[in-house]
Amino acid sequence: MAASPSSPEQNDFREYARRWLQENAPPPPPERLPMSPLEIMTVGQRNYLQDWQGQCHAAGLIGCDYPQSYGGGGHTNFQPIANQELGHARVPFMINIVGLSMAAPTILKHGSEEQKRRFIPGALSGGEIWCQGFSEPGAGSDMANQQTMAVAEGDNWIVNGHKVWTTLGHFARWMILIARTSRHHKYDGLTYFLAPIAGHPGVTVRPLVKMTGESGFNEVLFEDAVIPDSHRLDDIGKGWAVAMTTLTYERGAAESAGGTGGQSSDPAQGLIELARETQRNGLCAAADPVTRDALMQRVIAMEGLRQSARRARVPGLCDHPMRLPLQQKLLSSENHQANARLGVEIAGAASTLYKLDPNAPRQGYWPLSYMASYGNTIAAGTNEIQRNILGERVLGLAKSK
Amino acid sequence: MAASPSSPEQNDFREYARRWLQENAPPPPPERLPMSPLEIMTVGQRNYLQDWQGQCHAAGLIGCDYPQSYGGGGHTNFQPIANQELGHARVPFMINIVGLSMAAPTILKHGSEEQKRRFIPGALSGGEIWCQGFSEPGAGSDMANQQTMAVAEGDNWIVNGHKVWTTLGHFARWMILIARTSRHHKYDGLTYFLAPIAGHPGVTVRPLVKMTGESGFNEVLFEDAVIPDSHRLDDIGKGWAVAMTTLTYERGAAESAGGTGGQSSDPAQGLIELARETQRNGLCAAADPVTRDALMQRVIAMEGLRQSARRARVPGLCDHPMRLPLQQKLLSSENHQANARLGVEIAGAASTLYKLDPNAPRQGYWPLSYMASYGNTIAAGTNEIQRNILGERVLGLAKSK
Amino acid sequence: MTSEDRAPVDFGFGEEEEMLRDLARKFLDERIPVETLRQLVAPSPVPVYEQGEPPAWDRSVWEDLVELGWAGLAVEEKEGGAGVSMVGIAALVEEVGRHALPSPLLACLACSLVLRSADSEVARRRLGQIAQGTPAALAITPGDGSWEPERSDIQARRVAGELTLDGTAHFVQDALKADFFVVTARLNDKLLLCTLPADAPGLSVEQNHIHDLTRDQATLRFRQVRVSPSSVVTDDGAEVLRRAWPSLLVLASADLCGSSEWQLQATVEYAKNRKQFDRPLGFFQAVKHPLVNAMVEIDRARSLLYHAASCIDAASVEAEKASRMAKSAASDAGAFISDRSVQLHGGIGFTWESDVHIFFKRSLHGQVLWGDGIHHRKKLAEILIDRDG
Amino acid sequence: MTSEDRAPVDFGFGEEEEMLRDLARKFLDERIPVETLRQLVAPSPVPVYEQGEPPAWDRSVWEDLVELGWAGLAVEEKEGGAGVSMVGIAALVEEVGRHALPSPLLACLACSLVLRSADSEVARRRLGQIAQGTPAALAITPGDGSWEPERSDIQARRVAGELTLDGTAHFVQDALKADFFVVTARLNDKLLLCTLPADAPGLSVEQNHIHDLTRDQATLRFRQVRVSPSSVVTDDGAEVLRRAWPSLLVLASADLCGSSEWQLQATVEYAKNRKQFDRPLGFFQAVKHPLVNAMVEIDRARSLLYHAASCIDAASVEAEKASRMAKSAASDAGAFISDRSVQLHGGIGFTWESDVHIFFKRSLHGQVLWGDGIHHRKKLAEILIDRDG
Repeated sequence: MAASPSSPEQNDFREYARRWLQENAPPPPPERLPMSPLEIMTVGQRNYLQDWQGQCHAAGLIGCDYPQSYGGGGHTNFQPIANQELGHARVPFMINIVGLSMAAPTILKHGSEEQKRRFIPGALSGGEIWCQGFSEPGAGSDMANQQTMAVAEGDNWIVNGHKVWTTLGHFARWMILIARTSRHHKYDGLTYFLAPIAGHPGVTVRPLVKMTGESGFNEVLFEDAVIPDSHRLDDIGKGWAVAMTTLTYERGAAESAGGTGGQSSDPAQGLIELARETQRNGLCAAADPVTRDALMQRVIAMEGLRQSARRARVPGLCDHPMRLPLQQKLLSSENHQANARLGVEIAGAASTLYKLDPNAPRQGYWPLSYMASYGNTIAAGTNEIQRNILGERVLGLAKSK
Repeated sequence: MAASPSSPEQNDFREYARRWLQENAPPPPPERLPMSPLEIMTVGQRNYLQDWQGQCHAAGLIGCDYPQSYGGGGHTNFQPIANQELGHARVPFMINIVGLSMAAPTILKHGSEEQKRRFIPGALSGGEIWCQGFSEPGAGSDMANQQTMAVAEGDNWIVNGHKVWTTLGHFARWMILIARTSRHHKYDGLTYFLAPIAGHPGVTVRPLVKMTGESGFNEVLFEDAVIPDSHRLDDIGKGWAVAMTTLTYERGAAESAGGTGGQSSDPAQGLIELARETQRNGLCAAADPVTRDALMQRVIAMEGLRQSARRARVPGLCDHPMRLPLQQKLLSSENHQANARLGVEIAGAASTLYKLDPNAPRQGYWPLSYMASYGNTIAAGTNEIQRNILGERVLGLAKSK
Repeated sequence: MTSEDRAPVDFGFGEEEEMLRDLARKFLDERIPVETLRQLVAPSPVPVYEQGEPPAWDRSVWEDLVELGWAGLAVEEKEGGAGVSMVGIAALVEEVGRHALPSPLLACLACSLVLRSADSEVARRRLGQIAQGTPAALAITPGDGSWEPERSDIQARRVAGELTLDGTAHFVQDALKADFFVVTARLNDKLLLCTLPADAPGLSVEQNHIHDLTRDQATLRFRQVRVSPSSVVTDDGAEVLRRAWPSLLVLASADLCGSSEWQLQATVEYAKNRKQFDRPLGFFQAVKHPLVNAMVEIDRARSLLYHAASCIDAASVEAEKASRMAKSAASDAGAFISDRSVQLHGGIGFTWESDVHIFFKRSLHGQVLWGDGIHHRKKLAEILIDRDG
Repeated sequence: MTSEDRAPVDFGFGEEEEMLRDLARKFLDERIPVETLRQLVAPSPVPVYEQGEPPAWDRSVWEDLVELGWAGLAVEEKEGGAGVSMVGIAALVEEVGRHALPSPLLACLACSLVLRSADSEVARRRLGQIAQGTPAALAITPGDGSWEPERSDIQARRVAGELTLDGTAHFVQDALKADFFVVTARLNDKLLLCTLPADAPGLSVEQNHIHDLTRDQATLRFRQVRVSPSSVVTDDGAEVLRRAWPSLLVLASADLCGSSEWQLQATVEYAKNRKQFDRPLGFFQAVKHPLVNAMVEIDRARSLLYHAASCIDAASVEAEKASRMAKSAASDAGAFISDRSVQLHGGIGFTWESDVHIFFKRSLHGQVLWGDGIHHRKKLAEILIDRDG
């Protein structure tokens, strides 16, 4: 009953990953990189990051736990190790966030053999960038209220509709798309597609500007766009269930599903560093007990999230199979927000400074990250809706709608 | 436009009140007094407190702002001064809390001349103790869902029903009672009565025990109890509106409506004293910055409540006439709870001790007060319902029911 | 915990104050409704955020404000101002915050309140200029993250009867709109308070890039800047600022209360009109209850604001405590409604097109200005716990 | 922030641990369902609260637990125990908390974990006694509000080869159920760790009046109490307690996680069945969302709990940090669900008749036991900020 340490293979892999990252750290970017994949605005940024993900994939640090036939490494539980090392190495993040954390795991679970072979390798290597088409302007938080229609015509689907919040849409080759294939059933009338975007006839991508002044997300219009039936994922009418898989893997679970490692892997450490560098009324913020307590609350919340992701994989310690997975989106987004908010508070007067100001702490990361964090607490089902889902599906309480 | 100080009359009155309280502080009680009127259990406690309220009333410190014809002092804005001085003097509280803070102001607003002359003097002097009959076992938070029926029979009403949460019911001469006089209208089917309790045929009072192990509240059963129509307050079917008056005056507004002064008038000061006396890991809790921040949050919340009561009387600074009054119940109960909770946290290990333990800080006030505080956040419309009311009546949001 | 003996029960908010406030609301509603504001300060993120242009403001609005006498609100009548009570100023500044007005008004009020507490000939002359519409800004903040005005990163030296300043003033609010600055500098063991024209030789005004689109902020660098004797307000600047400090906190709190109320009402309107799951958003308690909580926090801050202002008017010793309470409550209320205003607006609240972010950023700036909630609670604890009230 | 290199991915929670936990749940469900518990500890408030009787416990349940080997869970097999991993113990103690079991079990586990880390002959003898069912309790807490075990208010003196104790041990948990105590005392500049029978001459056990109906607590007064050489465990008690400390925090956290989960589920059941405004309570987001928030907090605490336990099993240097995180999270989760469980039960939750208060009080006691959330965050900050992890 003694604790079993990591396997020798895992130890070797960690050693390998660490060495590789030391030896292959990328050159400085040609232009300033954004905080996260959500704000990639220029082709220069894209090329640089796409190249870096490709190298990591080729080195076996991304997709480690996917089968080799789909471009993966064929290992088990290597990805969390790779992610830890990517985090420690403070290298750039992976650009293909939607591909890695949403598309690939969903296709692995619901796709046909052909679909897996066609789509997963490009998602892992970053060669094909993915975006997500779950949100619509009229749908609000009610994700099941999709109005984008897909009508069957021979072996094709004719798609018309309007998607918003489309992160990376301006660079995307593919979109994971939920569309309505029947008006008669709210949930059972939805079907999931792997929709072509870049250069596809009938598809228009328009950038939107966030409250931070940055772009990176878009609206996407479908006007009689043709999608072959071979790009349908799982059965007609199963779109809601497939989308639930996607949302389950998003973020937290991404740890085991492709890796989004990079510089922001330990925000609590970043906050502690900020506090060490910041003077508040002539004293170091890291010496202020009220700030220290707030920092430790953040440390505990972040560690709790990591340990919950670990516990989610131990069935004997989970009363309800969806109890932890369904918390991930809620908690990762609110933790991110709370971390950033604390960063703003610690930075104090200097939090007023925008990233171009030379005195902005960490290039203005904290206030920008704080504002950007609302993207995550709002998109893909607001956190209010996430709480409904948890209350209803896990606790069994009556529906609030 | 310079600030006008208190009037000379008010200054004189403050001086008088202070001196009277110095010279007339009551003797030590014959037995341990409870924390508040909500836990008065014995006849000895009642007699002592009733006597004290009578003296204060006779001295002109209670009911100062009521007309003399109803047993009051006939002044304006003397009561807040009396309450401040009662608070500073740390004398016992007023026993007739329901009479002072709910019954008297409601009767003053809605009663006939006869009713005012009959009922207000006894409420002010404490000679006639009042209880409240707004809550029923099946009604939950839905106060309009009253099931107690009053049926007209000649000049009388025949009342049948079951009231709970009846603080002081076991000593009460009168109850402010809402009963249903029509099944056809939910709100307009309610009527407000001044119901005889002690010794009245058809009325049974049964004590209930709270989670603290203390009694002081009751259930009251009406079985064909006869109430003369002269004890009806305002019109038939106006019960809901009258009850809203009662709830508006409850607590916070009580400051201007009769006074419930006494030892707990400045809980924030009590918390600071507790922190000064408490060691945490060998250090004074009052020197711990995290505790200090929490204490100041409480100080600010309490001062905010006092200043809001003041602002509520300046129409030019109130956008909506009910915006501040409707917050009083919510805020006073939640402040009380948060204060008590902080007291528990500061007391630390010693918070485990019950009031009979000789080492319990301040006779176990904080944990007992914390548990008792749920009475206020639950009774008379849970605070969840209070938030609905504020959202709907003040902000104009859609009804949540 | 406080005594109200000296301050009037109605905070001294009388007819005159109410009329002033109502006029302000009407004027600002007409001249800078939110659509106008958005077109003015946020037509596109590029000019301010990428090209570093100063945030826009409407000089014609400012000229009309001066005409209305607002620049001299805190200047005594005998110096050419309106001599309005602090309670009246608080009420007017609430309206300024509610409209997120970009203007030198708050900086002018702040300077007036500091100069007024100095009671010197130089101060009176400057007060007269402000009342006539000459914009001024306060340059009193050091770079160590302290908002308390006891320190300065500027060194004054007196050499051969000539006074010169060297050093830096940080976080100077609305500096780019100012014609002159009110500056503190260390002079031996005293704190010198003086005024300097914005174009004084040796003084450079470096614009900060900031998030807030409705103010500007700058770093002022002093290199052997000469101060003429007629510009020295006092060498007891520490005491002058200590006396004026509560009123600066009242200004900042009032601005926050106003912007918070706008955020609350805008979000309430959205929750009334927007439907989800076939019901208005406001039906859902996850929307309704946070809005009620925000209202409660805003009301707490407003009540403490008027209490603080009335304590200042009554020259009460409670003023410092009351103003720290007000700023702590106003900062926290601002943070809470800012958060919920974006979240409950959903996707639209997160976009540049929405008005919400303009107020979000003004509030975020205001929450920290002159010290955030934690800071003021810390100072309050020193009074209430260590000095026993 | 932590390294998991040495601890297994599945926390080492294997079949054996799962079987132990499931058996525990079944046994406790049968022997002490909540109705039985209420009749046992809360038939009326009078005996415990007014007459000061010790809270009741069921000795026959305890005898059966001993029979099942629970008393020796933390005792190595070679000393007659079951030698279960800390992860297994955490899982079992969660069940104990979920049933609010009144028994000497937690005190016995705590004593075992301390004695086990001492590795002396005396310790081994005592461990064997505990495994056989002799109840013991830890008397290591001074009166200054400190839960950290470095200090003691008991002075040991060695006079003519004879060791005697004078002083007081405070907040001794389940002391009235114990046959012997594990005691710390100052001896010169060392911390002596010894054991003493509950009826040792000169030792008086003064029951505390406490709120919790499912434990007892006492103050132990020592007046020239003689300690025989065969009772001295070690004179390096400070180091022994430092090593055992994370495991004591795991016990307290596990008990809190269990009681919190009971409170959550009981409130969820109530919200499913109780109707208001013609809908089940749980329809309302003001009920649903706080319950979800409680679930999230409980899950955070549970995940940190098993992380801490697995770090102890792996003898990882992370154990101290992990256990302080677990206790902080478990205390805060306990406070939150305790609050909501009473509030959302409405009137009935506030009465003595309800089961809710029994768990509320056990949780309130547990939140502070061995240090509350603020305390452990303070200690954690010393590691992560001052010592850099």
